Amino acid sequence: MSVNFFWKAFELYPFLNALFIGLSLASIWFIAAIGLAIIYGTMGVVNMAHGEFIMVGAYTTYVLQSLLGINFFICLPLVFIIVGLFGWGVERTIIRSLYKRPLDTLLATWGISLVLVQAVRLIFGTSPLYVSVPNWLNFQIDFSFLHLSGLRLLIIIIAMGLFFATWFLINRTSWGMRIRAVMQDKEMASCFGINTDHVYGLTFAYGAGLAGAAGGLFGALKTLFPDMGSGYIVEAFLVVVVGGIGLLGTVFSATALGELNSVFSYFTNDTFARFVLFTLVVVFLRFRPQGILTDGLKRR
Amino acid sequence: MNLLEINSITKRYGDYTVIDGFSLSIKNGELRCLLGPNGAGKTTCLDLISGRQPLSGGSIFLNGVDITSSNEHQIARRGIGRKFQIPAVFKELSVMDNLEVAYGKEKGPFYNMFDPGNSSRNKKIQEISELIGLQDRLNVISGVLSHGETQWLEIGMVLMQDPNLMLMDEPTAGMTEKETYKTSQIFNSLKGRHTLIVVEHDMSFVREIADTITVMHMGQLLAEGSISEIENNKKVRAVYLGTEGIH
Amino acid sequence: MAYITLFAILALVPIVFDDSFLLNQLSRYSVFAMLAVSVSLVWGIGGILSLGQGIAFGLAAYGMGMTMQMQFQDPITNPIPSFMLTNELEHLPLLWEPFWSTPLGLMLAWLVPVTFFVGFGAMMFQARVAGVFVSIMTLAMLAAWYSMAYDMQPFTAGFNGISPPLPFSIFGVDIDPYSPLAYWICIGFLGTLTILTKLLIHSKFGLIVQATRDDAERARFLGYNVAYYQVVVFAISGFIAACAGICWVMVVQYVSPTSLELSMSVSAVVWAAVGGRLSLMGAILGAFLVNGIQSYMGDELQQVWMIILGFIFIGVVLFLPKGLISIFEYIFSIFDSKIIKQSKNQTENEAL
Amino acid sequence: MNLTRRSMLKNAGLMGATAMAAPTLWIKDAMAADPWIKKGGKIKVGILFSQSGDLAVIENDSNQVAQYAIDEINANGGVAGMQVEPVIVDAKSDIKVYSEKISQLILRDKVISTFGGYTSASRRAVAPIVMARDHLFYYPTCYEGRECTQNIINTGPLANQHSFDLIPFMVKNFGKKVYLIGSNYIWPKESNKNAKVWLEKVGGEVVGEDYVPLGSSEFAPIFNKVRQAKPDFIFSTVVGDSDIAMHKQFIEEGFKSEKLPIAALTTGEIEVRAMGAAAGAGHFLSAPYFQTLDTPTNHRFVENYLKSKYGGGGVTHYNMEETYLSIYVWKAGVEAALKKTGNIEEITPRMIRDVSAGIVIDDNISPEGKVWIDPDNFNIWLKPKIGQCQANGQFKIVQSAAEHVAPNPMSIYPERGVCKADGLHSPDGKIEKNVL
Repeated sequence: MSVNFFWKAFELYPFLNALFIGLSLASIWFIAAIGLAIIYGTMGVVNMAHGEFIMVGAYTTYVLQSLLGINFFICLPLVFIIVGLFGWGVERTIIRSLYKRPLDTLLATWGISLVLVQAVRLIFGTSPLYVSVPNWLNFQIDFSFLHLSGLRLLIIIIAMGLFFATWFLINRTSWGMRIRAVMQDKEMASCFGINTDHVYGLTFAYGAGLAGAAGGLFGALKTLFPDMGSGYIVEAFLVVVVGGIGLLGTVFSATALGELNSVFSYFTNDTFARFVLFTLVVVFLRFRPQGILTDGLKRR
Repeated sequence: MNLLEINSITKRYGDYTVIDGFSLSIKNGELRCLLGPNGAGKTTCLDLISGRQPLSGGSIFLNGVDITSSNEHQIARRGIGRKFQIPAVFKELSVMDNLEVAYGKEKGPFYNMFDPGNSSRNKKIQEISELIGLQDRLNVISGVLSHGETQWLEIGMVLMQDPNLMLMDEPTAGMTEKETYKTSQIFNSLKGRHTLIVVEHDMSFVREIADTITVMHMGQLLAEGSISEIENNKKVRAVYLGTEGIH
Repeated sequence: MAYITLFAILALVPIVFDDSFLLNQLSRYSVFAMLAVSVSLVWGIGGILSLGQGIAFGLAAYGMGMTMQMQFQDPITNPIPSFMLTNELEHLPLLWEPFWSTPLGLMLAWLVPVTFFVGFGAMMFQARVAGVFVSIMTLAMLAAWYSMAYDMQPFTAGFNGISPPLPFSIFGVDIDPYSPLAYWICIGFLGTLTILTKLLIHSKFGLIVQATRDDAERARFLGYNVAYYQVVVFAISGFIAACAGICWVMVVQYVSPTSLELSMSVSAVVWAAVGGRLSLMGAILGAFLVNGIQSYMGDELQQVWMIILGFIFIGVVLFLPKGLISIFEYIFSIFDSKIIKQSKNQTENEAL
Repeated sequence: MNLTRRSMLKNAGLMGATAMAAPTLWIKDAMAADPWIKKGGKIKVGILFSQSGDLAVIENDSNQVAQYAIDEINANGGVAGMQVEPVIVDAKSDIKVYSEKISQLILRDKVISTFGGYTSASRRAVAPIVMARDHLFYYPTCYEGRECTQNIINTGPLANQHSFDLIPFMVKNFGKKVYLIGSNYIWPKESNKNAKVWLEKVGGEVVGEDYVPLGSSEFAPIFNKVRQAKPDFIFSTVVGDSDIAMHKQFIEEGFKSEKLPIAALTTGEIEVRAMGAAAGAGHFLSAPYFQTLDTPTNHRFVENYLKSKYGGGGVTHYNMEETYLSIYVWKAGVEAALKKTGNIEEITPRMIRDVSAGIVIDDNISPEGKVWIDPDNFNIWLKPKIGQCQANGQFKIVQSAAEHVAPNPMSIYPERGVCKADGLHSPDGKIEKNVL
């Protein structure tokens, strides 16, 4: 098993740098997962199409940017809104009739992902596209051993931004209060006159929107192709289930997984790192199905 | 020797104590009613006996065997059957299948793969279904049964198990007068042959069936005795604020 | 009986048509059908939505592939499959040694996946992991195995996969993948497995498993060790998937990590769901239908096929939880003037 | 429905009975032998590329150029006076479909030869039936070699031809220290092994070696190691989407192609088009063909192809050119076979393959210049060239091999023996057919 290039010689600075890269991986995974986490946490829906929402977001960014020539940073919020609306539509038409059947939502959303991938293939073709970033982002930070490209720094910052925004939304706004109420106990919440359908709709839209924005970022960092979504979905899932319900859990698990991945691939290689990571996650879930952080909420 | 021995069991959630040093002993063939205001810990008590929740302290013996730390299916195999407060039946299976699942002492998968549908089982199913009055509805998917019928079906399932001890959690909850009466008939017919612990609010029903009554309050034993004793018990009156007694 | 007739008809195909391509294609479909059957057992009956059926399929496929490869190798002159040379292997890795012997190889191809499913299942179900979490865990495990098969190139040839140059031969008979013989073997497997599964479902075991699906806790209070039952069902489904994997390599003479891809496992779920997860017949129907349409549809439709499939799938999930088969059953039931629900129990009364 | 054990036994019995009848039946099928080419008909060939899915990026162009070449042939009077009819199937970038479609082409459509494939996986997936039916498959792209089959003709460079000039060139111009990055499968590993052989000859040293999963687009960890190892150049065998991601992150990470050039085996015109010329500029590619190649034949090829109905892609690249070649190699093969046996109906795939030994495609047909098929291992003799990517996304040819380089699938495995027309001659004199 990858015998010919197993343990790399350990050197401090590159290793520290690997940790630093782990941080940027973590922020990427966090951005990819947060939408999923909110949807899952609030409505117990496992959205298999999340990766495809990311993909749609990326392509939307591409269109806005290259066809309408809109600045990258204005694209992101736009994409957030567009994909959010799209997600809202999906929730209204398909998801809402399946809340009683979590497994079926999983399947239905898989169907959605099939459709999205092929649709994008038909429209944009299969050749990879890319989202270009403003030139001033092409700078690098070299601080003794630390090295980070501007784009990755941006992503880390945005990840933090998203975290605080979402945290504020959930803990400091009336809508967030409703969400928490629904999370606690749907029936009771509706008794108190909270329109749960409405809350669900908005939540799903918000989650989808986040996925869209994430897509915009990833399009800038990596390449766009119709099945890029599948590249994120597994990691995103793992982050969510490992994190358990709640924002902090997601943050912790994203950080943990990102760092682990970076460290493993520093010592071995990327493929093997994935294997170790997934196995660890499975074992972890076996002993702590409720995730890292169990805030007294009931698991769905 | 008593069938069930409960020695000062305790259950805590964090620093909140639900059951506090509660003891109880049931003789063979006895029908015991467990009373108490809401939150007295009746259902929790059944949970502890049937292994649904782990104890925080104390011990439980069935036929002199310690079942304190065994889990649900082991306890069930030792002969404790349970009916839940909210009736739980296999909604996608027919009434007959429900009863059939409940039947049988052999619980291992490989035995059941080659289990020949024997006549004694069918006789039992006939007999029980008549007892609970569902004999004409054997092929109905149990999801469509009325609330009362579902209650009876679950009772029937417990009977199919034919356990040494039956735990009945509010068997008449949400039943009409008629249904309640019919249920009391069923219970009386069980008396003697089976041992039961019945948690109940409906006093008229209790009067119908009970011989000994145990009253719980704040997770502790409040009083124990016959109907009349309980009804005239001061503490009980104090607990049930309705000072003119319990109806 | 419906089953018997179906398989009888299928078995007659080679005598009617002499078209080795058609046969090979049908053999492939019947392999997919086996996968679908395994899904409909573990999910439809057991209520365990496993996205990891591909693990058993893939492991068995590799076992078979290795066996066939070693049938080609020669102990003295050329003991090492050539792809291993890339990774500087002087002598055959221990992992491969057993596959010198065909029976042993076959046995491993069955045992390894089943054992793994037993262990993995025990791990999950004793922790009372249920519902969506099982799906996610199986998914993660599948991903892990995928990247493993990928990365262990000295043993698996990685992405390129293993393509044994000669067809599988046993008892001195070479099983040409395009011959009716191969076809009959696949159909035989499918038929036997399906009917055995059917009997299993109708046994009391099947009943209890369905009970645990409906309400695991209730089943526990009836004295059933639910985890035990779930592990057994999971393992059996794993066994069926393993058979599929073996037949697969027999008919395509090729194995690569793609058989461990997520899409493979999920497709199996799709077939089962479209056809009808609650009925084995439905699952088989789904597998044949979806794949058949896929390969016989005109090129202009090829492009939009995935979209169509996606919508069909969503539609089925939304409006036909019992799958397409339920339509047929419904029509059937009109002639039969009895409600679907009851027909099942009727037969059980007869059985009693 | 009610199943009894009896009915099950009945079924099992049926299975048994039918299985008895098996052998007699399929021999018949094996003997079905009507001519591959019928007089007065058309010559059917199979085109097996992925028009959808992630491989389509490359294989679509191959598919287009193959059809273009066939049209060209038909327009000029076809092969031996007969028109060629391509049977085009879509492999959907799915290994399962490759192996299903190849059997359709051979067994149902009865094509006389098939052109297709880009990944080694697809080649290996089609190999079993091609060999079992003694058919002929043209694999028109670069691959690792180390195989010796009697039914596959390859028109792309082998690992030993690919890095032949590149490594010495890079070491001479940029320095001894090289970092090897590849996708995690066999071709890159084989290529790197060959590269190492050349490195030893010119005294270079490997300071690092890394492999990324196919399709992975996260290169930060690897570039971290690169920064630590301080190589003089990177030798890249990263393919597909990953390749594009790598070049983009190369810039984001602040590397400069002047300081740390990437010497690649796959980053051709089409990849550069996808990643944007800016990302590709300054890096090197070793290939037998470049769009900028300055020969009259190539000018004609580029011009005609781009203005044909297939030329939408806007570029030509080595992979397309190799596909184009393969069609003409096949044409020459058929004509040679016809010369051998007067009767076109007697021609079989096997015959075409055998007469293709040493067949020459002259520089008035081959855009990359004169090439010929090796009479022993049926790979192609060619002149590897090195191009540097310019700001316009086209390559400037900075070096071209003086002599043709011989293909040798076993170049770094002499102990395995020599690949001859009739199989692999192992040192102990044993001859082994179809070594995969």
